Amino acid sequence: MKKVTFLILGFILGLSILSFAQDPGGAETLAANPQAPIDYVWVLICGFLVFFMQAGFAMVEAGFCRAKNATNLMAKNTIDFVVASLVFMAVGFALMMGNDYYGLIGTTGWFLHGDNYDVGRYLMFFWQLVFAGTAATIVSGAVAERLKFKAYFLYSLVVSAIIYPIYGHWVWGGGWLSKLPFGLGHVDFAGSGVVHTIGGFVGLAGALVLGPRFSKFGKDGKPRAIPGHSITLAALGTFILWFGWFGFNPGSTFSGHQLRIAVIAVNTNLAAAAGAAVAILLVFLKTKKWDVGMMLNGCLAGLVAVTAPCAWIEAWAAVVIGGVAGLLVVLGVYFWEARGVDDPVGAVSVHGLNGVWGLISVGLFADGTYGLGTTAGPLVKGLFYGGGYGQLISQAIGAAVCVFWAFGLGFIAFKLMDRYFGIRVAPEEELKGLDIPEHGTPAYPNFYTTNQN
Amino acid sequence: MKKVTFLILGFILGLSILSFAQDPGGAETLAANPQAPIDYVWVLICGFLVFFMQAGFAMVEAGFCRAKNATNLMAKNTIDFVVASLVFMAVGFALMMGNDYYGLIGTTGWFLHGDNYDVGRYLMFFWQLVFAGTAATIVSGAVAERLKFKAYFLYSLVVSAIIYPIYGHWVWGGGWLSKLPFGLGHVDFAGSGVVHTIGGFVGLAGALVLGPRFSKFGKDGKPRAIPGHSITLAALGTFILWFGWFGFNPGSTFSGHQLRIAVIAVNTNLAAAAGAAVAILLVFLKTKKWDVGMMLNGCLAGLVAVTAPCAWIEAWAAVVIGGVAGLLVVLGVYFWEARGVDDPVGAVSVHGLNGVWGLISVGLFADGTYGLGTTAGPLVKGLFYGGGYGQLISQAIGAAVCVFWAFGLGFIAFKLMDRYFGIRVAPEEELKGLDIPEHGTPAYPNFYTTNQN
Amino acid sequence: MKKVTFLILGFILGLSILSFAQDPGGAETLAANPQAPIDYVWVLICGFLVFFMQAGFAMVEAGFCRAKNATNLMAKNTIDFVVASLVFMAVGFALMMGNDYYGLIGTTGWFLHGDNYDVGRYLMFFWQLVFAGTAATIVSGAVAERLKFKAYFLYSLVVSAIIYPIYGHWVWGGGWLSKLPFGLGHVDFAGSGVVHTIGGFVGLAGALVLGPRFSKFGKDGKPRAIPGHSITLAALGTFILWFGWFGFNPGSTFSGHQLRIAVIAVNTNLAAAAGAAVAILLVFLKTKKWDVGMMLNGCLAGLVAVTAPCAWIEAWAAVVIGGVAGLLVVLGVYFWEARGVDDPVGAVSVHGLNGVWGLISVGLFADGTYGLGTTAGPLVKGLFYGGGYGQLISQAIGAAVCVFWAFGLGFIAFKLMDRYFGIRVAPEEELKGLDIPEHGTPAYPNFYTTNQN
Amino acid sequence: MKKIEAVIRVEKLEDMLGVLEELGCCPGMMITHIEGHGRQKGIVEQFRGREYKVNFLPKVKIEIIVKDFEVDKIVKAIAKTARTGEIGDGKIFISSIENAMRIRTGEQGDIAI
Amino acid sequence: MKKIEAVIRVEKLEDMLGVLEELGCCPGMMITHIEGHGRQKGIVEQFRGREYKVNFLPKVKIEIIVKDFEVDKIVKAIAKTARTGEIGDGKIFISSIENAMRIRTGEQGDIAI
Amino acid sequence: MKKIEAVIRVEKLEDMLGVLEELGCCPGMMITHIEGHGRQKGIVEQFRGREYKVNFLPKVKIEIIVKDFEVDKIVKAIAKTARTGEIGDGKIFISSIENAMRIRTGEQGDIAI
Ligand SMILES: Nc1ncnc2c1ncn2[C@@H]1O[C@H](COP(=O)(O)OP(=O)(O)O)[C@@H](O)[C@H]1O
Ligand SMILES: Nc1ncnc2c1ncn2[C@@H]1O[C@H](COP(=O)(O)OP(=O)(O)O)[C@@H](O)[C@H]1O
Ligand SMILES: Nc1ncnc2c1ncn2[C@@H]1O[C@H](COP(=O)(O)OP(=O)(O)O)[C@@H](O)[C@H]1O
Repeated sequence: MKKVTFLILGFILGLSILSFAQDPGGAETLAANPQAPIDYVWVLICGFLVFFMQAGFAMVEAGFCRAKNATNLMAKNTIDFVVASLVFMAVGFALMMGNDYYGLIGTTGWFLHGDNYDVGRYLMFFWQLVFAGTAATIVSGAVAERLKFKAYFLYSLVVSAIIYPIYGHWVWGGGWLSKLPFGLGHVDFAGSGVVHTIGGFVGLAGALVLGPRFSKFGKDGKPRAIPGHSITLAALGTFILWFGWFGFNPGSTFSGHQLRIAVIAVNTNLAAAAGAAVAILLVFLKTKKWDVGMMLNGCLAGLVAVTAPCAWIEAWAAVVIGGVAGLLVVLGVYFWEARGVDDPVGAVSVHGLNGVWGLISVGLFADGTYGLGTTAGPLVKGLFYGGGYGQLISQAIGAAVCVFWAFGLGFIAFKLMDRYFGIRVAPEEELKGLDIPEHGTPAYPNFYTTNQN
Repeated sequence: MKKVTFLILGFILGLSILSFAQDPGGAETLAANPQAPIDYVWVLICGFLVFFMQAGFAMVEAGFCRAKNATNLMAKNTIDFVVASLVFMAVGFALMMGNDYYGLIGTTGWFLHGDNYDVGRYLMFFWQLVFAGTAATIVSGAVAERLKFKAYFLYSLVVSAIIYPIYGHWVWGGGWLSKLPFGLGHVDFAGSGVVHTIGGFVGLAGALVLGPRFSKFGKDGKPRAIPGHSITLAALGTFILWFGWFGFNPGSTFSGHQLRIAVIAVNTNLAAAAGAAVAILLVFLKTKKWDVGMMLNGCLAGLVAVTAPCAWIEAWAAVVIGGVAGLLVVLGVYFWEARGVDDPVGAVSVHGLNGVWGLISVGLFADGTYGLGTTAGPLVKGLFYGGGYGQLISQAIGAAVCVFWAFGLGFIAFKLMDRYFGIRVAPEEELKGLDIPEHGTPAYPNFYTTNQN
Repeated sequence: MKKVTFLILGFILGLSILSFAQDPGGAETLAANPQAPIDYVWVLICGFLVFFMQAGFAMVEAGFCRAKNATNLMAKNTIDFVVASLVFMAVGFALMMGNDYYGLIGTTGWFLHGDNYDVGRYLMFFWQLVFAGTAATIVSGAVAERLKFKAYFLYSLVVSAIIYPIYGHWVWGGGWLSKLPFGLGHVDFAGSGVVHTIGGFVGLAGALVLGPRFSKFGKDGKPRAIPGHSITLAALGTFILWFGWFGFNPGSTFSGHQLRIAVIAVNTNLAAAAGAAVAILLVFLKTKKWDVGMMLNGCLAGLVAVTAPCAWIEAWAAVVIGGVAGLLVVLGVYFWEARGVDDPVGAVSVHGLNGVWGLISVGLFADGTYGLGTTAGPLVKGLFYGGGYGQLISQAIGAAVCVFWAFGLGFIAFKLMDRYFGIRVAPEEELKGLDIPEHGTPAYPNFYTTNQN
Repeated sequence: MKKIEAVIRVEKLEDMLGVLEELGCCPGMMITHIEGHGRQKGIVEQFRGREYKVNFLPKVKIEIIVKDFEVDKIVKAIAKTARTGEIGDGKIFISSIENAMRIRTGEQGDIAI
Repeated sequence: MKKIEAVIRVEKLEDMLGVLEELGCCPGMMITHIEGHGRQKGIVEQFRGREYKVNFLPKVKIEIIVKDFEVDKIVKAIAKTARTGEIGDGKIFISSIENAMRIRTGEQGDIAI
Repeated sequence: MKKIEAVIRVEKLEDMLGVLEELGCCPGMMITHIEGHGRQKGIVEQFRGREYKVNFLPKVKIEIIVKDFEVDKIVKAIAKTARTGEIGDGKIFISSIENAMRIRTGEQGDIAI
């Protein structure tokens, strides 16, 4: 009998958000589903938190880079969301969430026009937009301190108009990846892949096309540290991101009726903690110093990794997944540097590597207590819980596609721009810092700054 | 039939929040309206976000001013909310939301006493308070770097005891402006006028009475730039304000049952983006540099402008309104400077000008899909949607009254104080910065600061 | 009849959160109580705000300490929450909220395992965890600028595994203090005692064991000021804490159905304002300067004090309680310094003293309009409202126990560590600042820093 | 060649530049933000309710290397511009420089200035 | 007149001031926060897991212009106060100043110091 | 003993250190971040839409006290490393130092350097 009750609830709920196109006032939607308000309130507030992550990224990246590029980082971290907002409204949302065309792209809802002038559609748009903005802003860290603002401006267009929404459609818009015949198809609860792997690997492409910053590698080719200008800002940014992630993951139920949100919040937090703990301890073993920067990276790595599985695992698994993420981010940072890749804030390791790990982990740790936004339907089960290899395969395929798609298109985009107008600032501009040549505005004119390179 | 259903819902809802005075525990209110919790939760959380805007203003203003006045700005941005909290509780709330007296002022609820010890009244008080605090704090930017702390302290009293609540009563407390015989009377959904125009023009009055900062205008009378000490803080503050605005606008439904909140959130965001985009592009055309400071101003301008219309327009209109706001803020900044007015952070252009623009825009873009906190009642329709000139006229009248009221009383208040004890710090104090003479505390004692003027 | 209605509501509500162990998906819980979502949403979002307070503490402490220790403070303020998350999950939660054993400790729920894999339990865990994290992080301020990171790491273990959860059990876990035969037993609505008094007095123990910082007391033994390196960060942190407190206090209803949350929010805000106002005015009378640092302390003092009584008092009482807190924090700061105790950020006065004051104030100002998370049950009444001395006695006992427990165990913990490996850094490390010797990372490598001691 | 080394009030720096530019004969200068200690009393600051004395005041040090015959003119100009009559105006010190080189061109001696 | 130019450890600055004040004969001084490079090894710092060497150590430079006969006394005092015996204690350099002027009064020569 | 005082471009500092170390004969140095004003035009910056001219450019001042006979070699090395040929390369000034003392040991004269 209980089953029935909540099936009905789930059903009404389902309706409430999807049906009733063309209800701009919201009254009909409410009448049809008096339960809708709690869902709207939950989704919106979580969306606000996700938006706030923009501030977190800005602070982390600024903190991890030098004072002479702080203005430039603020400019980029703002413009990407500005561009994403406008472009995603114009075309991105339609491509991602419009009516499916052969599992490849969405095709309706351009400019939020016509039928889309509806409270339910606007709600979904808002949610998808803040996610698109997050994917876009991740890249700024990997290409920091040398990419022209103009190039970043254009890149923002490409990522929020094409790269993000199309892949997003494949996973969340009813596209082909979500229909893979293994397990329940490729699943990515809150976007380890859709958001973070995409951002991380587009970032890798950018870093490769740009090449390392001047003085990042010594004449001997050995990587050198280029300390950021404010650990305080980096830590503040990490706290803001951690805070925002509580909107990012639990909010991805897209419904306040899924009490599973409590489990998701706990898992999100535990993974962050485990990632931070492992990262700082690892570096301590190596250098005998308590490395704050790496701890912050580890914390974010844990959050990225748990983003895909957070709804389908229990607490202990979150700790394990986060711990592994902490390990991966440390190895990742050394790995890329050893290969001559210069990623000033560690975005590729934090978001790229751990995004992939997050997707895979679903196929391993999903415990079969929860399904696709419901406990009714089929449940997600991973290898360790007797779910066999099915889900794992779907996850692997999705992850591989994600990496290729993001890196491929990212590489093409940056290469093309480089061909046309050169995406890297002039050497002397890089030495002086981008703030004055690009923006005319030093970030800290009242302060005496030193060690400019 | 549907209509009926939501009419009833709307009705119950209406009750829930207004009726049942003297229910300090909230049990009766809940019993009478089991739907109330969602509204309380929504309003409170949005109110928390609005409160957080205080931090945003503090960071933006500090970032846009010099290091030698940072302590003073922190002091002012804190004290205004402190004073507002106490004064608004004592008299402001009664004047604004008490029983109407001939459409002029409210007359009941002093000190939240007697009947007002009620969950519904306290909820309304909290909401109105955070708005009053916002209006108060806007001014600190326009009078920055030269106004005595003592004068600011007293000004805070005046604005939160008289200027804000009385005008607020006229628009939101059932006063005469809300009853204008054109359109639906003067409407201001979330306070482009009540909060921002008021703040902006009181700020203008202050800036005029004070006169420009030393060295703001060269011997040739030409305006000179006085760069702020931290673009990072300015950007952080802008993100915090943008984040808080998601409480400010959607929360103004004062109900989670108005699913229109989804539309409001989207509009709010689009206007911010459009304002930022237009502002940075405009300045780029002029100086060939990507001006971050102006982009941040443009973003805030868009938010201010969309505050009044956000509930009555659709996405494309939000983009247009925000874009115009971006244009206005750039022109405004140059306009005031050209007239010898020194507004260190651009508060007059951002909040004053665009507050007016926001009010007017309602009369143009309101699309008739939503009314006064309900889809049932009469709907707000502007010129472009065949609503005729009625609404536009009401908006224009309200805007004019707002400007005169704010500027007039603001001017009188600052002039009087100046007469009695002089509101401007001594020249040498201004040169050294206000932090030490006024507060004894330099903001950054561990750092070597330069270009002190 | 009304009474009945809400009794039933209250009842269902009660169930919803506690019963139905082993419902990891949440569907059964929802079916049993369709009203649950609003409670889950409310509790989680408030919990997110409480988490965000971590950022606030980090910024306040960094701002009030010197640049040369900023990295160390970021490290400590992060690691304590990291450790708390893992340890509280492993043992703390079980000790605090597990099945009661003779009113002394909880005994079930280790590692959130077995029956605890349930949405209701996870929800409760999340809530209690963010509180544990707050208690833990308070201490970092009192021991700042001289405690080894390693010692802080271990201390975090102890506080979140033992000190906090056991005392927490006595008050919130059904332990003996909550069953005291006076009044309704010892009550502490949101944790003036459980969180702040604990944190403050463990901090005092740490400060005593460590001894004062080099140069805090002149050769004449007179206390000397050691200015913090950023008033801007200190103010930002205070705003963040104030913001987070709106989750801390109102969220402690653990239910969105308690419309009393509106009253709690208002009281919380008024106490903060009153505390700030009194503190800044007091110091002004003494030094004729507007002391921002003390105003920020006063604001936090008001928040701490109102934390225990916030749900049981009306607005005017909140103002009085906050005002007294402002007075206490000023006196406290001078008192401890006069006794040779060096508390760099004033944590002992803000959290310790005012935590006690908050507990006591319940016994004085509780007005009998609200009970223990319900208006049904027995109501909390203090001396001034004819409740007699009963409640006051319970509060006094609880406060005394809290102080002894926190100070005692804190002292033992720090002494033991000191015995084994010495908890204070070497003198030259302290002079140079902890950032480089402990972490290898200066917080602001691009800036020229001065007055290093 | 002589080095003119002047310690002045921070707020005088901007005027000083203007004056020296007009004077024409100032080939270049080095500005250093220093902390000075002299007759001028330190100021009292306060932090969280406790006052403390700061003995070092922010000052600006200007160094100009000039040809011998230009010294007087410049010193006079600096003194005139920097004077307020209050304690803390600062001082000017003259010392001799044996040689100078313009890195860009390698020129040495007076022409290098 | 001579200029005494001393490079010392940052943490010695406060004591130094006290000592010189007691000594009485210190008319004033200029303090500059510099970065020094000498025998003392640079320190190893790290950022996000990677270590790097910093070759410049923060030092404080004190400049005092005094009458010739006071030089020894002051140099001794400075040396005594600044010495720890560890590498990095710093150095003291003496050079001659040709003239001085007190801006406030226009006085020149020894009395200007 | 002579003091070599060189004003160079900020971005040249790191190379400079390397060169001098190789050269071996550099006993130590003092680095000061200064603001310079010379022939080089100031740069135009902007803030909130309004442009303004900055007349002071960040420069680095290097001071090295060396034995007389080492002066030339070091000056040459510095000039060579600092030169870009663009205006703003900076200058080198030589003055004489009368005595030096190594605080740690109390040694005086040339051996103290
Ligand atoms: N003998 C000195 N040696 C070095 N610097 C000095 C000397 N005397 C004064 N100064 C510098 O000049 C500044 C102003 O001198 P001060 O005695 O305060 O005022 P005044 O020069 O008007 O008497 C001091 O802060 C200090 O930096
Ligand atoms: N020849 C020099 N010229 C300029 N500065 C020097 C010279 N030798 C030493 N110094 C300064 O003195 C500081 C201390 O010298 P160092 O060699 O490190 O220790 P010590 O003086 O004990 O041998 C250096 O950091 C540098 O700033
Ligand atoms: N006569 C001088 N006295 C002091 N400093 C000088 C003098 N001439 C040049 N400088 C310093 O050298 C720097 C570079 O000189 P500048 O004239 O700009 O380029 P260049 O030396 O290539 O002609 C200036 O910024 C200034 O700090």
